[in-house]
Amino acid sequence: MATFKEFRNDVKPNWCPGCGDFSVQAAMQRAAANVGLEPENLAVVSGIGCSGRISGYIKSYGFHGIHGRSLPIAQGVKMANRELTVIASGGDGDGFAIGMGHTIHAIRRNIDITYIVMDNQIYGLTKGQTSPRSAAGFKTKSTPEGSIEQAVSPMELALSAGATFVAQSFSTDLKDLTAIIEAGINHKGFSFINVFSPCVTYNKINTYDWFKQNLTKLNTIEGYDSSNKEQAMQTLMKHDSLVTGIIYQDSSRPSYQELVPGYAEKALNKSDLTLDQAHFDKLVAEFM
Amino acid sequence: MATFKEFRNDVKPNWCPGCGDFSVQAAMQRAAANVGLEPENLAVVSGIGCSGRISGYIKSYGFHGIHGRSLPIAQGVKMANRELTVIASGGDGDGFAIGMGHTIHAIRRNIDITYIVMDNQIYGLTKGQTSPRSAAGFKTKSTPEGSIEQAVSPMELALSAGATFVAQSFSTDLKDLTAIIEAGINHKGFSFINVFSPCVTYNKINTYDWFKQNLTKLNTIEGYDSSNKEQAMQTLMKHDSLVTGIIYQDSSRPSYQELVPGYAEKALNKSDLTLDQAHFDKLVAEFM
Amino acid sequence: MINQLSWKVGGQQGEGIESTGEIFCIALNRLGYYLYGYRHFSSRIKGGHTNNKIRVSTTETRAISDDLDILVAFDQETIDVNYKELHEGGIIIADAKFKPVCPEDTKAELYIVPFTEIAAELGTSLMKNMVAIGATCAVLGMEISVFNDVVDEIFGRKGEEIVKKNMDAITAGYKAMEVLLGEKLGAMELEKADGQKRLFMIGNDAIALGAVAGGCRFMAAYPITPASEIMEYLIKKLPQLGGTVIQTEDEIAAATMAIGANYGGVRAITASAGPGLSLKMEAIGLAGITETPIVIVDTQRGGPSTGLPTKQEQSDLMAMIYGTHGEIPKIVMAPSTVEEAFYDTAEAFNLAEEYQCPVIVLSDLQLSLGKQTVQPLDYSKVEIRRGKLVDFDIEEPENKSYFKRYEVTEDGVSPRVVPGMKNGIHHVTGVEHDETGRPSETALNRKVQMDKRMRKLNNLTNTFKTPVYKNTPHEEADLLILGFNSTRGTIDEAIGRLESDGMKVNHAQIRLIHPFPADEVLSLVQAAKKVVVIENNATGQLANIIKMNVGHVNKIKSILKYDGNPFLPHEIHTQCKEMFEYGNV
Amino acid sequence: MINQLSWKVGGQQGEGIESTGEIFCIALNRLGYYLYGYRHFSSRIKGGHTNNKIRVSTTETRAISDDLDILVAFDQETIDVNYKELHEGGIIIADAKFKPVCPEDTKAELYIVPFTEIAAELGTSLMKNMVAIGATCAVLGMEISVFNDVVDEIFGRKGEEIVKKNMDAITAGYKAMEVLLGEKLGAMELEKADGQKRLFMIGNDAIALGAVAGGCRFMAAYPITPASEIMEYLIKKLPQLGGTVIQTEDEIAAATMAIGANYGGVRAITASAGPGLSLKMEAIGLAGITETPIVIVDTQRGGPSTGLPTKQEQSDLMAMIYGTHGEIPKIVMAPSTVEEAFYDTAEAFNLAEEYQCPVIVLSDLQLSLGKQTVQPLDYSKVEIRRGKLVDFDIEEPENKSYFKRYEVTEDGVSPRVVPGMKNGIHHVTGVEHDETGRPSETALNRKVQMDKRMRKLNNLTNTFKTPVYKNTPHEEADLLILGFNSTRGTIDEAIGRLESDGMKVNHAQIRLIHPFPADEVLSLVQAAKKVVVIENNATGQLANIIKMNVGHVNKIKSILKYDGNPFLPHEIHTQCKEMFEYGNV
Ligand SMILES: Cc1ncc(C[n+]2csc(CCOP(=O)(O)OP(=O)(O)O)c2C)c(N)n1
Ligand SMILES: Cc1ncc(C[n+]2csc(CCOP(=O)(O)OP(=O)(O)O)c2C)c(N)n1
Ligand code: SF4
Ligand code: SF4
Ligand SMILES: [Mg+2]
Ligand SMILES: [Mg+2]
Repeated sequence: MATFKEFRNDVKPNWCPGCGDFSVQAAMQRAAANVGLEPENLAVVSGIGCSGRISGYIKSYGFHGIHGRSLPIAQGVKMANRELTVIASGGDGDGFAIGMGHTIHAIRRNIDITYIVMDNQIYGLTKGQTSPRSAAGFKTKSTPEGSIEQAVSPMELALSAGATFVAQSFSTDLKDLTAIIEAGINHKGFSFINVFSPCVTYNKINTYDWFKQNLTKLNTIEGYDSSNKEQAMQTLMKHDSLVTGIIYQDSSRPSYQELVPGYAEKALNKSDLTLDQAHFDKLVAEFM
Repeated sequence: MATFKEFRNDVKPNWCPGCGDFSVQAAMQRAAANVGLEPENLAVVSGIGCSGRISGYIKSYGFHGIHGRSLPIAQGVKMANRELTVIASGGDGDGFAIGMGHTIHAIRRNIDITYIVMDNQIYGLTKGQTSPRSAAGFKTKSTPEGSIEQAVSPMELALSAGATFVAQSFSTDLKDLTAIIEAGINHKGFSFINVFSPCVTYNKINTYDWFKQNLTKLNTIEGYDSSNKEQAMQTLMKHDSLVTGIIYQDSSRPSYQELVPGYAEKALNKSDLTLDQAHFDKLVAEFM
Repeated sequence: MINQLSWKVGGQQGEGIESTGEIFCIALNRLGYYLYGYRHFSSRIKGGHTNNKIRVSTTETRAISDDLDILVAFDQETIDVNYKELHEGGIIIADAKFKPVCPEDTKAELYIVPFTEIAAELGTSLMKNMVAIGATCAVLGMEISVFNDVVDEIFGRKGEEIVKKNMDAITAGYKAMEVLLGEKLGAMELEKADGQKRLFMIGNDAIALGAVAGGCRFMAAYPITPASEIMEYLIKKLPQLGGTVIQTEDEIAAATMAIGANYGGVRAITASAGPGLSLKMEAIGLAGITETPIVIVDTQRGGPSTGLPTKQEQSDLMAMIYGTHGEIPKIVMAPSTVEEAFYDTAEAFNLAEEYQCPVIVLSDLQLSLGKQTVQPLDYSKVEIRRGKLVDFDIEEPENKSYFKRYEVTEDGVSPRVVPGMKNGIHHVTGVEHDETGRPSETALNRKVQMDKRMRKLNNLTNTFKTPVYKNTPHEEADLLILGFNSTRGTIDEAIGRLESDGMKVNHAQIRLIHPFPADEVLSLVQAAKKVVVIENNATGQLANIIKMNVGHVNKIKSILKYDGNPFLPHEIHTQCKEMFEYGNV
Repeated sequence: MINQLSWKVGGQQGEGIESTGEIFCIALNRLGYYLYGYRHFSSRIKGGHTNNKIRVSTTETRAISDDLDILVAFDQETIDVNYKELHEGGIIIADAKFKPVCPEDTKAELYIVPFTEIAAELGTSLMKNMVAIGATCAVLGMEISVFNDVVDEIFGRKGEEIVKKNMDAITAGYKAMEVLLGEKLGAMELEKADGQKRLFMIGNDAIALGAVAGGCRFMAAYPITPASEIMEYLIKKLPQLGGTVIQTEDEIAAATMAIGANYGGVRAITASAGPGLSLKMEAIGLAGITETPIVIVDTQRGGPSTGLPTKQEQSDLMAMIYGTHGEIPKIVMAPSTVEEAFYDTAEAFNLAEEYQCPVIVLSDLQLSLGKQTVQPLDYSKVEIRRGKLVDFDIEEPENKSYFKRYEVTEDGVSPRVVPGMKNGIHHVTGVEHDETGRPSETALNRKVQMDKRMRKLNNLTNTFKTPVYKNTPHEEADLLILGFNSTRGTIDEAIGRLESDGMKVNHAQIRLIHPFPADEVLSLVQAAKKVVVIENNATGQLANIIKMNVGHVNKIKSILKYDGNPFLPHEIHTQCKEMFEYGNV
């Protein structure tokens, strides 16, 4: 069994010192080790953004795709080989602006992959424009007088889209974050984890301190039951989604792969590419 | 003031006899007249699908765009001329599959237009494939053994996305539907109206009868308060979103146009295209 | 006795026009006739004129006929729209129900048969199309028993009673027409066919079957006319092989999911038409730079934008070659027959893996939807070649470094491992990268990797099986006709007539569009006095590609058609002749 | 005294390298020097080597210099990466802090100045770039007072104290260097410049300003390198004119929203780079068939896919011409200077409205981001022409029918009304349609509408102001060099050297890429013995366009560079010469 160090490669991340994404990377490496993965059985697919670089910083198979499309790529990888553990990841712009449609559909499709968003409420790589997670009033390069749109709540949207695993965490809470990623990987179905991961360069509002002051841990809320969807939704609304922990999990719903008619029980990429002549003849006969 | 007949043109819709979209068209025409519009001050923008043809069947300015993009086009039209009434419309595939990202973002942007979806739980124009609104288990051309994905709930998603006006109706309820469209047009901000509009050709499950049996009118629910978001969400969850009426309305939030810094108070398309030489000189001086 | 026949059935969409043609064709195909169908239909579900024109012949024909022998009309519009195609001696068989009238200048004779009434009497008016088939049989002097099996297969599930009723309807149609025809019974008797078993299918069937035969086990796609049949076929068949199809939320998801699956080691496909392909452009570039195999089908239809979604066009050529930003190695194939559509699609998967790049299989609406007789498909001709896919154990790399997935090699192709393989770990990115896939911006690396990728296809025009289909009997030709995709049969037929007129005509159909087989085409161009390129588009896209590659800018002329309909043989024939007569080739 | 100088400052990204260059440049620009800057940077926020290379000259130059006179180094990497560019007699000024060492083969002399220490002593180490500017001044023998105004403008807001400290830092840098230089003080003294007021800006500034001047009042866009500055400028300026910018959820929304706004009657723009353009392809087709004006900027960068997002390339040419499915009228312009970027963008809005079609303004990274001295922009040269936009009362149409928005006219352009106008109601659709915009599939209508659309541009190559920028002094040239976008200045400079070598060289820069000015280019090609096309791409895209349009396939050669960097004058010079010497042009 691999240790978390075996998920390290020799690349020095090009993130700014202090960027929240460092901890997300560390948590992913730890979680991968903790759930007993070997590096070659993990595929990390990422989008474009500062955050998107993460697939190059973890020793595993890594696919750094195009902006907003980490989820369809990741789903394709999983369908090709259900034996792999597949993690999709990227930024809030990647997942909630250009990739919003895919995010909602990946959630409802419920293929057994884990999606980790590094949510810094800003576009980092393009140097500080507003993101769908930027709060109304937030001043950025593209909203010099403050954003006039409302921020989306990924957690509420995910619940509404029929998610079976929805969690939120904060990048400095390495232990919590690691545990949540483990739970996400172990979840049978689509697991969606939004991580507050501060951008120290362009976001001077939603800082580490800001989060420390504003986040509520779900395990401090008495009687919180993560299998109760209505409670989950109410709690999100009440706390303006500023909670961390597993917000909702439905362990009963089968994952997509389990439902696909005729789907190979082993990795599809190992199946035979040829047909019996008889099988071919049967197919052809339908056209006679 | 124009009567609803003045919103008729001489084109015979090419919908199948009995298609739910006929009533949606009639309701739009009536609502337009009831709110006191003149045909030239209404622009109907539509997507691609059987439903998408609607912009050609109403006597008003009409823009039949590309699949899934009615909302961005409509928002552009409104920004060009805030004096116009703009209605975007299309099918459930158009708005919730390929157009999902735009739908969520149009909702949160809150530009003052009305979006009417003709939701028949199927792809009509391409001859009966599953749509994001098809229920799990629903057999279609593309899911011969039944869909294995969960249907999305547009209403829940809209609430989660921060909608200020969310309503649902049924295409045979011409009076109700007309009233809701009127309310939507009168709402200051983005109004989202999902209309159950049966496809008599390809959807043999969600028929007129099925809806009659399964829909609950919100005005029959005692104490329902459409300004209460939490109650709205709970009611949707409880009724599996099968309710009609105005689900939620927030009349207090200003629309996008009201918030845009410096935005022309009259139609932007009437503003002068030239600059004072002095203005130009000032702009240029910044580069010296 | 005649050796070919052109038959058309028309009516309102949703009335069963398609199935009328279908039953008629299946039966004749089994007798050994060659059939070639063309469907006229609109982008709506019910209503609007539709028709199905079928060429029946004792020899292979792959062209819509210029004119018409028999028109079966279920409504007046069918007569009004189509009567001009009928020649002297032609026959219109119309349903009495709509009180048919023929325009004054109709050359054909009108026979009025109470299709609906007869059918209703026998049980249900739905069987009116059976009555029409019976009536057709009377004109052909064909025994109605030829329909026994087909009717049995189609209606068997519903019980013997229904089978019988349908056969009764055919009989009744025959009888009614027999009376009307009098001595003209069997006026259009067809020569006996060879009785060979051939297939009857559309190009999309062949593409889908080719995918199955080519080892494709996953598809991600979004519905669109005229590509949906490919998806619908694979939805039915892939589960038998452990595979599946995902109908995605849009075409961008379809393309990127297919890229993910191919990266994952499964042969995966996506298919769409123009609008979908425009949306896939960014994904195609990603496949190009990450050297991920992917097979993408584009069934061209009338453009631009939504355009003419149910009409024939060949106007995506340039967009398929050039339509992603930046520069990637890419293969664009254009089968020109249904058989080629089968073999080419299967081969596309080999090329995609061998060259580790996107392969676009270009089709057009007439090839994709024209139902026709097809020669037996030989599965033994289908190979599976996976190129440099690593299927052996990999040694542990030194210093635990990454696998050189993008190793610089002479042929530009690098060893490819898929996730899950021990010691094969590497990085994949759409950013320029070094040999292990790590992002790199240095000028040196950039040039090396770009050159590596681009040289992969240097030799393809030489190794590709048949980059150009040639029918070039003349060493020195008066005229060389060039085309691609479905125009092949029509050009063939036109050439027959031009040769009868005394012209020496060579014919080449470009099957490998990109990289372009310039040398081969150049020598054909040089061996002809005049050159004309036949295309269903408005700007002469193939002609432009040829000019760019082989020069002879002034020698190369175009015959274009972009009104939504396929070429007819006489159009090519006359236009070529005119060019010669007025010396303006 | 020298009349030009090449100066470079380098260090880690996020360290203020850009602002060092900026302050230096603004001051020199105000003295009347011509500046031409090139930024080397990576796709990351902090860290990684970056540098700013600036050419200073008393005469207009628009090319990066081959070599370097002064290198200011904030870290060792800057020396290691750049020292080879320095010639004998060059100077390196390095911060003492990192203990700079020069490689053995360094030709320049190293001067070590404690930038950081001096700055820290004066208050904050952030001012180290000011110290470096001061040190540079010493080499140039330039009075530091030339920085007074600039420093005042930049730091004025922060109070006099800060202004003073920064000036002190410059002074201290000057002093420290003065000591080190000894008698070499002012070794690189620049000739006095003309003192003319010119602009100092990047191409993206000019594009954005051109949009404002051209009447643009709305933009919908999504951030991307190297296009974002256009959006960011308009975000600041449009509100002054009642207009606004919407940052959309993606590029598809950006393009379609801009289409909506243009349809609504506002001049609207969208801008992006390769990946965004690939996503906009479907929208471009929609604008084409609906005849909606729209201006789209593509600031080309290294492709394919994410490629080299901060590097120079010119590889989107083909995709911009051909990258939507089907066929539409479309205009592609390629300004080759910052001034042209301004005028062309303004003009693009006129063309978009006059021809009612998409207009793509092609730029490239070097043109878009290279900061440089620009001749005064003359607003009086900017026209507003709205083509057939109906601005008068429309009579009530007969039978209350629809307005003929797509009326078939001789020039192919139809009257255009915008929503809100009485009696102008019509339908707009991406489906083929009749004169009132109603969907129509008939063959006749299709052809008529397609021809109408396509003929709109028939005459454009004749009416377009300067389709080809020409510097063609020779009636018969030994060599014709062709290029587009930012290569103009570099080609100019190379030609100067070729002419000195005794060659007769003509130069043409294609400004109207599509429709292609074939006649004009043909005559240039014919008037040259040899022809070479210079492009920053790997496949010779412009060369292919030229071949397709004017033939001469074998005469037209390419010089290509696709390693992420712009051409340097000596590269073009030597490669052209080599071609001649080895006779392989
Ligand atoms: C299609 C496309 N559009 C735009 C871009 C430019 N771009 C790169 S990253 C990015 C957004 C970055 O924001 P986010 O996803 O939040 O990631 P972060 O950098 O904050 O981690 C954008 C717009 C691109 N690469 N591709
Ligand atoms: C980009 C693109 N992809 C696919 C299509 C094909 N297409 C046309 S309509 C449609 C979906 C129709 O379903 P829906 O939106 O629910 O409308 P309905 O016909 O049911 O009213 C599709 C997939 C298209 N026109 N454009
Ligand atoms: S810009 Fe922000 S998100 Fe990007 S690396 Fe720096 S701190 Fe992280
Ligand atoms: S197919 Fe369905 S949605 Fe389309 S027109 Fe017919 S009934 Fe209506
Ligand atoms: Mg972000
Ligand atoms: Mg639908």
